[in-house]
Order: sequence, then C-alpha cells, then structure tokens
Amino acid sequence: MININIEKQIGGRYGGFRLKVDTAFRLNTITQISGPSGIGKTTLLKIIAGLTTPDNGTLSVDEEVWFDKEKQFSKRVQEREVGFVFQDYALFSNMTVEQHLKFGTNDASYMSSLLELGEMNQFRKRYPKQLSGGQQQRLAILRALSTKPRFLLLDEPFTALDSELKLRITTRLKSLFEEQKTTVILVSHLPNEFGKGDCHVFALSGS
Amino acid sequence: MININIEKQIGGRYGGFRLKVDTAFRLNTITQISGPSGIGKTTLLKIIAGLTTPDNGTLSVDEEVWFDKEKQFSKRVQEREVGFVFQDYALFSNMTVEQHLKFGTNDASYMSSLLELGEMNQFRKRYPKQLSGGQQQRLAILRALSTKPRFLLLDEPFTALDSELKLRITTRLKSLFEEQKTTVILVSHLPNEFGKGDCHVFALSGS
Amino acid sequence: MEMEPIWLSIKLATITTIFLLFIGIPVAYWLSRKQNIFKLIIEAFITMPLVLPPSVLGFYLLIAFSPNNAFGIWLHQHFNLQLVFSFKGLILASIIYSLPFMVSPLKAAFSHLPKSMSEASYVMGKSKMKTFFYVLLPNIKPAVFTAAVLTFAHTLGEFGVVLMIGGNIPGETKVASIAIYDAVETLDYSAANAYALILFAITFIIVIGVFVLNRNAVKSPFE
Amino acid sequence: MEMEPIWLSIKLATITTIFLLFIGIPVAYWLSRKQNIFKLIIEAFITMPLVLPPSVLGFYLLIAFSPNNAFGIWLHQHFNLQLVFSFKGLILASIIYSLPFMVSPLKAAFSHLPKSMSEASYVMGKSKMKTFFYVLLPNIKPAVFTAAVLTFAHTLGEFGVVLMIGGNIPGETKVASIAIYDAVETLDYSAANAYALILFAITFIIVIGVFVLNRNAVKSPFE
Amino acid sequence: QKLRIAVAANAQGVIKKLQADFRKRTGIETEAITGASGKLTAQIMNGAPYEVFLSADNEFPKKLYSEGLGVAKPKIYALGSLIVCGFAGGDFKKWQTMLATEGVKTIAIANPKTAPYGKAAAEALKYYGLDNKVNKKLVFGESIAQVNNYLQTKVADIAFTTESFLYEKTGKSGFQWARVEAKSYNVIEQGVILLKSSEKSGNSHAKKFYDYLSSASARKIISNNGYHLPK
Ligand SMILES: Nc1ncnc2c1ncn2[C@@H]1O[C@H](COP(=O)(O)OP(=O)(O)OP(=O)(O)O)[C@@H](O)[C@H]1O
Ligand SMILES: Nc1ncnc2c1ncn2[C@@H]1O[C@H](COP(=O)(O)OP(=O)(O)OP(=O)(O)O)[C@@H](O)[C@H]1O
Ligand SMILES: [Mg+2]
Ligand SMILES: [Mg+2]
Repeated sequence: MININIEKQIGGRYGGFRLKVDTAFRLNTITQISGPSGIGKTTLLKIIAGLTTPDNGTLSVDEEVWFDKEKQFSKRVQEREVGFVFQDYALFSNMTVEQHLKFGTNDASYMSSLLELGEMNQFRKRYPKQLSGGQQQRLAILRALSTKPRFLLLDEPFTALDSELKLRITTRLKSLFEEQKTTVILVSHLPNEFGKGDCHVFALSGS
Repeated sequence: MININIEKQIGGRYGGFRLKVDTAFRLNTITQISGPSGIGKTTLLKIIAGLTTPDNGTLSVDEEVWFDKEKQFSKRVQEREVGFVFQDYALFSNMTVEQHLKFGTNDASYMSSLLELGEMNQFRKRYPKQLSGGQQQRLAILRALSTKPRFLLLDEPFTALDSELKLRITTRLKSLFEEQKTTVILVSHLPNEFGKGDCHVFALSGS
Repeated sequence: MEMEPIWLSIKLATITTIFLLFIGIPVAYWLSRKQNIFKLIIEAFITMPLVLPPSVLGFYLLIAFSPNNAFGIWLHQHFNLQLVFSFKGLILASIIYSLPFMVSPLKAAFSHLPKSMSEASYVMGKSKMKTFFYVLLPNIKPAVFTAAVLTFAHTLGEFGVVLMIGGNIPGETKVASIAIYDAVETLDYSAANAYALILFAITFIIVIGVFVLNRNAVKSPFE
Repeated sequence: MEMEPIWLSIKLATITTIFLLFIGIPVAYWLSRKQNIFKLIIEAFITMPLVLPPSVLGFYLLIAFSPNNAFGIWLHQHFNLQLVFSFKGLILASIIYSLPFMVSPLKAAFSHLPKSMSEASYVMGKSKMKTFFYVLLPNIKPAVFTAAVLTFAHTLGEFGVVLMIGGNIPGETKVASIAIYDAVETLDYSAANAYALILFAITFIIVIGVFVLNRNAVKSPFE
Repeated sequence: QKLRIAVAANAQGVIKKLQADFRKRTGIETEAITGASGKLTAQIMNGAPYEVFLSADNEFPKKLYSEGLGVAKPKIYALGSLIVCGFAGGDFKKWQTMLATEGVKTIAIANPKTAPYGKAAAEALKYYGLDNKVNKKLVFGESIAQVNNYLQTKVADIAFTTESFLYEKTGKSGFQWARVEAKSYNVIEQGVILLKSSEKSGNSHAKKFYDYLSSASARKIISNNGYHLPK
C-alpha cells in the first residue's frame, strides 16, 4: 500500500487553500484520481514523486517511509523509482525521441518495443518541437516508461490522443503494467481510462 | 463560407507527407475537426490563422481572399480577426490573468464577464506559472475571446477540464458565440463538445 | 582627491547605458530572428571592437573623428559636432566599445523565447512593435538587467579609448578611470585606493539594486 | 612585424576561455538557483573587476601576486609558482578580468530554463550532475557560445592588466595587444594596421565559425 | 637570456639605436621593455625581472634606489629637450604669440602630473604667462607618446613634445617646430639605474650596458636624437 497522510498549504495571498489527503493506494494496480480543476491532483502526484514537499504528515510504501515531517526525512526523488508523465510533458528540447529513451534505458530491444507501443517509430530522429501535440504526449509516456519504474504517475496522459489511438495504447500499456508489476496512479477527467472495473478510483475533493 | 483549398508539405527527411485540404466551413457556426494524431489538424488551424503559409492553393472567406499562392497574397495575421487557443496554451509568462485579458480588451465589464465565464475570478492576479493545468487552459480560452474575434480557432481547448466544468463552460460559450456571431473551428478528439447536432464535423484524413 | 571625475564617469556610464539599451535591444532582436549570412557578418562586426586594445581602438576612432577628416568635417559643418576631445565623443566611443556586451546576451535571450509567444500576440491583432514591447521584452527582463549592468560597469572602467580620444580635459573628459590611472602612475596609492573604493561602492550598490529589482516577482509557493 | 605576439595572444585567449568555461558554467548555474543575499554579494563581486580601469586592476593584481607579499611568497614556496611577469600570471589575471562576461550571460540563460525540465530528469533517477550535463547545459547552448566568444575576444584585446602584471616580455608576456599598443605609441602605424587586421581576421573567422555551429539544428519546416 | 632593459616611453626611439650600437660593440643581445616610467617603477618594486631602468625623469630611479632596489645611485644619461611643434600655419619663432591666436584650436601637452615633458610644458606656459590664455585649448596625453600621436594624426594643432619626436621614423613633412628655451622650464633629467636584480642573474651584461651609456659613442647617439647631454 502507498499510505498517504499529508497536508499542504497551497497558494499564498490570493485564493489559497489547504490540501489534505489521507488515503492509501493499492500496489500493482491502477488507481485513478479524479477531481475538479485546481483541486490539487497534480500537486498530489508531485508529492508522491518527491518533487514537492508537504507541510505536514507522512508518506510510506508498505513499511518503507518515503516522507516523514516529524523525522525530517524525505526519500530522494531519484531513489523513489517513479515514472512521471507531466501534464505539460516537460520534454527535453535538446533530445530527439530516441535520445529521450536512451536517457532512461540502455536496452535497445526494450527501447524499440516502447517505440512500437507508442507508434512513434517513424519519429525516432525528431526533436519535440517537430512533433504534433499527440506525438509529444506519447513521447512523454514512453520516456516515463523507459526507466521501468515501479510506480508510474500519469497526469492526464491521454488528452491529446484520438480515441482509437488511445484504446490501442492503453491496451498495450495494461499488459506492460502486468508484466512489470507497475503500480499506476493516473489523473484523468474521463472515467475508466483502462477499461471498466480494472482500476480503483479516488476522488479528490476540497476540505 | 471559409473556402479552403490548400496543400502543404509537412516534415522533411523523416516521415514527411503532404497535407491536402479542400473543403469549406460555414460561417457563424461551430465546425469540429477530428482526425488521428499527427494528421495535420493544428497545422490547418495555423494556416487559417495565417501563422503558417501553405505551399499552394487558396483560402478565402466569402468573397474576401485571405491567401492566394498565385497572386502571392497573404492577409496579415493581425487583420484576420481570429482568436486562437493553442494546444500548448502559449500564455504570456510575464502577465497575470487580468493582464492577459487587458491585452485584448479595454472593456472592463466584458473582462469581468469573461472571468465569470471561465470561473477564473479568484485568480485575476496570478501568473500562468501559478495556475493549475485546467486553469491555464481556461485562461487561454478567455484570452482568445478577449478580442471578440470573428473567427475562433480552438485546438483541443477542453482537455484539461473535468466534465462538469466543461459542460458549464461550453454552455456559456455557446450563448456567447451566438451573441457575437462567432465562427468557431474546433479541433477535438471527443464528439459533440458543444452538445449534439449543434456542430458540423469535418474529419481530416491522410491522402 | 577630486569628486568631479567620479560624477563625470557616472554620467558617461549612465548615458552610454541608456543609449545602448535603445540601440542594443532592437539590434539584438533583429539578429535573433532568422539567421542569414548578412546578419552573421553584422554580428561579427559588432564583436570586432572587443579584440583591439582599447587605446588602439581609441586611436582608430581618433583618426575617424579627426576634424581633418572628411567624416569629421562633415560632422562639424552639418551638426557643429566635434567628437575628439569632447564628452560627446566619449559617449559615441563608449557606445561602440560596449555594444557587444549589450547585444550578445540579449540576442541569446531572445533566441530562447518560444515562437508561439509572439504568435499568440499576433493573432490578438497586435503589431510586431506592440508584441515586442509587451510580450517579448518583458520576458527577457533578467537578460536586459544583466546586459545593462555589464555595460554600465564596463563603461565606468573604460579607460584606453576614453584617454585616447578624450584628451583628459578636466570637467569634460577627465573621468574617474583616468584619475585613478594617474594616481597609480604617480605612485599615489592612497588616492588610487580611495577612487577604487568609491567605484566599487557605486557598482556594488547598483549591482545589488538591479539584482533585487530583477528578483523573480513570481514565486512558486512550492519552492 | 613579428608573429610571436599573435600566437601568444591566441594561446592566452584560448586557455583563458577554456578555464572560464570550466569555472563560469558551474558558478553561473549555482548563482541562477535560489537567490539569497549571499549569492547576490558574490555576484556583485564578480562584476567588480569590470569597473576598474584594466591597468589599475593590473596594479592591484601585481601587488597581490607580488613576490614581496605573503600570498606571493606562499605561492612561490609551495607551488614554485611565480605569477608576476609570467604567462601563468596572465592567465590568472585574464580569468579574473573576463569572469563577468562568462558568468552573466550564462546565469541569465540558466534562469530562463523551466524547472520542470530538471524535474523530469530527476524522476528518471538522474543525479543533479547528470541532469546538468545532459539536460540543462545543452539547452543553453546559444548562451554558452555567446559567452565564449565574448570572453575570447575580450581576452585577445585585453591589454592594461596584461601590461601591468605581464611586463611586456617577448615570447612570454608580450601579447598582440601590447605589440599593437607599442606600434601606435611609436607612431609605427603600418605595423599597427597589420596587427589590427590580423586580430580582426582571426576574430571574424572564430565568430562566424561559432555562429555557424550555433545555428539552431532544429528547424521547423514551417518557417 | 637576453639582457632586459626597462625604458621610458619617450626614449623608445633612441633605445633602438643604442641597442644596435651596443650589440655591434659587445655582441650582447638586449631586450627593451617600454612603458610609462611610473608603471615600470611599480613593476620593478614588485619583482619585475628588469636589470637596467632608463626613466623619463630622475625621481623614479631615486625612489627605487631609496627602496634598496638599485646597485648604485642613479645617474643622468640624457637631458630632455622640449619643443613646440605643429602643422598649423604661423611663425614658430614667435610661438608664444601664435598659441593665443584664433587659428590654434587645440594644444596637446602630456599630463603634467605623470609625464616629465608635460610638467616642463606647463612650466614653460606659465613662464611666458600663457597659462591663462591657452588653458581652454589644452588637451592632455597620458604620456608623451600619446601627445606624439595627437600631433602625427593632426588632431591637435600644436603640441609640446620631446625633440626626439623629430627623429621617430614616420614622415615629418609639413611639421614646423621650435625649441622651447631651456630657461623657461626645469631641466628634464633622465636618470638610469642599475637594478639589484642584475646581480642575481650573475652575468655582467647589465653593468656593461650601464657603463656603455656614458661612453662617447652612446653620448653621440643620444645627442643626435634630440637630447642634450649631461655634463
Ligand atoms: N518541425 C517539424 N518538423 C517536421 N515535422 C513536423 C514538424 N512540426 C510538425 N510536424 C509534423 O506535422 C504533422 C502534423 O502536425 P500537427 O501538429 O498539425 O498534427 P495534429 O493533427 O495537430 O496532431 P495532434 O492531434 O497530435 O496534435 C505531424 O505528423 C508532425 O509530426
Ligand atoms: N505557484 C502557485 N501559486 C499559487 N497557487 C498555485 C501555484 N501553483 C498552483 N497553484 C494552485 O494550486 C492548486 C492546485 O494545483 P494543481 O496543479 O495541483 O491542480 P490540479 O488538481 O492538477 O488541477 P488541473 O486539473 O487543473 O490540472 C490550484 O488551485 C492552483 O491555482
Ligand atoms: Mg493538474
Ligand atoms: Mg495538434
């Protein structure tokens, strides 16, 4: 279980509020987080990844503590073994598609299976600037997978894909997740991105 | 009618192809463009806005020529009276929400009605960096509306909004479009963004 | 120790920096747009004055501005402008000398701006000019400050050029850098130290002031 | 006209630029991270050498490095290093003098990079170091080239500092800028012109070369 | 290792001839490092590897000697001769009246604070009561070399410079000049000092050159290049 019990004050002078999350996500499954715009979904993912520090509380994976305010402990981002698909992709403008994946893995056959998965084979040599919105989004997904992360955090990862492409990709992703025993946490506004009944839903709401 | 008959070679050495579009969009209505990722939807919108120049062909609005390759004529972007919601928002990082709108209009009451429409009132003083994904997207929509454009080009403008918020916003937008007699061209992967039967659909496909 | 050279220096550095902002910003922007061989050559030429020792550059400017010269005569007849041994000449010389320090950082900054930012402004009906002043320029504020500070400091310390074409005339072209040089030459180290200290103090205040202004107004609450 | 000073100058400018790349890049990066008052002061100090006339800066360095001085004696005893009137001293002085031209544009460029770019690298398990070299640095390539060109050109033309602590010793510290200065001083204008021309030609080639390298590899087919 | 001689900027012309003559006579190679006297002095005080120093005045050598950097007291190797020189039309025999006329717009002198010839020029102007009349026309060169540049490039109409300017290698056609009477300024004693570092280097070349400066042939070269000779 990923046990989350954190608090964070968000925003300063204007329209600030307090994000409070007390929940647990099952390992090796897909959990979908939903909630209105601006409620703190992205912030929650960043807290799990270690990119943002909560003001208070604890975060642990099974017995392993990742964050504990009282003990002043925070596991380093690099050691959390997470993959992250950023809402705005955050691609490396200096790297081609291929180089993005090489940055995460040395395994050439895994790399080409990823390119296959994302249907990005023909764009290997392209830089992010030279890709369409949907192509950039797929690259962001593939890059996150390249390190074979134990935990995969997806922040609205399919918004730029047409429904057929999305179906093909989510299907392939599902079998990859099973194979790699990935724990997936997905933020999305659409229900059942990976098919019905296959995922747990967590609705984030204001306090 | 917006009469489009253009050709453009896309991409160079790797996986280049030829975008050919020959169609007409009705004025004062909503046209929805769909098509697989990377087919050229964004490119088409940019051609209409005058941000990208086709290799060949013509583009006209009723009798008025906007682009004619043979006559070497291209109407200036600034004079086309379009609003554009970019797929990646392209917000001005130096401006607050309020300043974005002020850049487009001097009409204070219109400005506040826009903030109302986008439910962005409480974020007036925020910079783009300080907004969540969905808030940024709403700002992009409001900015495009601020100039009261005759033509509104929307490139996947609702992907970061939850379904309830989207419904509220599209409803308000629809009455605004009717009031301002806006011609809307919308790229989206989801059908019927503005409710059933209210829009024309153009499916862009490879040649 | 006299204070006049200090004031003269500050005046020279301020005027030069202001002029260079007006010249350098558009030039940098223009250079950052589509590159071609012509712009490349212009860019190389802007860098040229740097590689000459200042006093030699000053020597060439002296010849160029000389009242015996076609250009010098023309200036004199049409604008009643005399550039050698005058404060105006120092300004022009400083502008030429410091141009690369203004243009280069700005050009690099402009070329980092995403194209979509200006596109978003154009579709809003804004002219290139308006886009430039309201969108592009504000977004490279840190680079503008950097360039202005470098230019100011560099002009304060400029010496060879100024000495050559200025002629060290008290109240007109005798700036602080010359005064401090004279002090060192005459082994008057206490005066030199005093001048150096004042120059340091001024720059220190300016640098700190600018960096405080430049402090990113937008702070994320998550940092 | 001798060619030795030219070679010496190129050697000095090249070594200085390389050193400054190694020093300036990390310093600029460090300064671009969270600002605090301490960093502000460091930044102001880096800019300081600029405001002194070069020969005066040279004078202070001369005193600092002087073998009559505690620091100079220490250097000599422990490293057998003599910094005055030696090529090594010129290198050190040039580094101090040109530091702001390297650091400032780089710092501005680093501060323009979006935070999410490094975050994306950290979650991939990459250390700060690796992120720096593979993600951040490549993304400010234009600024690195700009800074290197400015530094190189500036070191080529440097003269006051060099003359003061170098002492114009043929083959050791008599660089081109001094040779050309001497030529002008002795009214040997044809030699001065020849030197100037060579310096221009070298810089021209380097500037053009760098800008060609720097030409954005990524070209949109729409432009 | 060649013998390193530090030379004041105003003697750049004559030193080349002295070096050549010295080599012809002794076979010893020398290297002249030229610069402003003050700068050279500061360098010597901070360890510059020069063995002989020919200054533009005698104050700097004295200072070095008092700091214990000289082998022996400095001696005078030449007396400077101040001239007034220019290309502007006018009668140079009556330069005192000419300076005040409309036709003369700029007068270049070296900085009286830093350069001995500048000091002499200021004294001469004062002596003839011209200082107030021409003050507005004065421009100052960092060194006598810079004054010579102003003259050579004709940006200054008139300049007070060293007579040795006339022996520099560039063309002097069109220039008119007159000696400034010696009584109008304090004598410009140019001193030479044999530096302590010459003892360290162990060979006697420096001493030889130092002595050579008083030899008949050196004196002839010095006086042929625009200097007077010390007794
Ligand atoms: N700079 C470039 N160089 C080469 N190819 C490019 C470049 N920019 C875009 N393309 C290609 O042009 C094609 C059309 O791009 P466009 O952005 O119009 O697609 P789209 O239909 O909007 O796709 P999406 O739904 O993914 O946003 C894509 O296949 C893309 O790879
Ligand atoms: N730098 C900032 N300063 C102030 N408030 C901020 C800042 N960054 C984010 N916020 C606020 O924090 C809240 C949570 O942001 P977050 O990005 O987590 O929302 P979200 O749930 O992901 O929303 P969305 O669905 O729109 O992406 C938002 O209301 C946003 O306005
Ligand atoms: Mg979000
Ligand atoms: Mg698109």
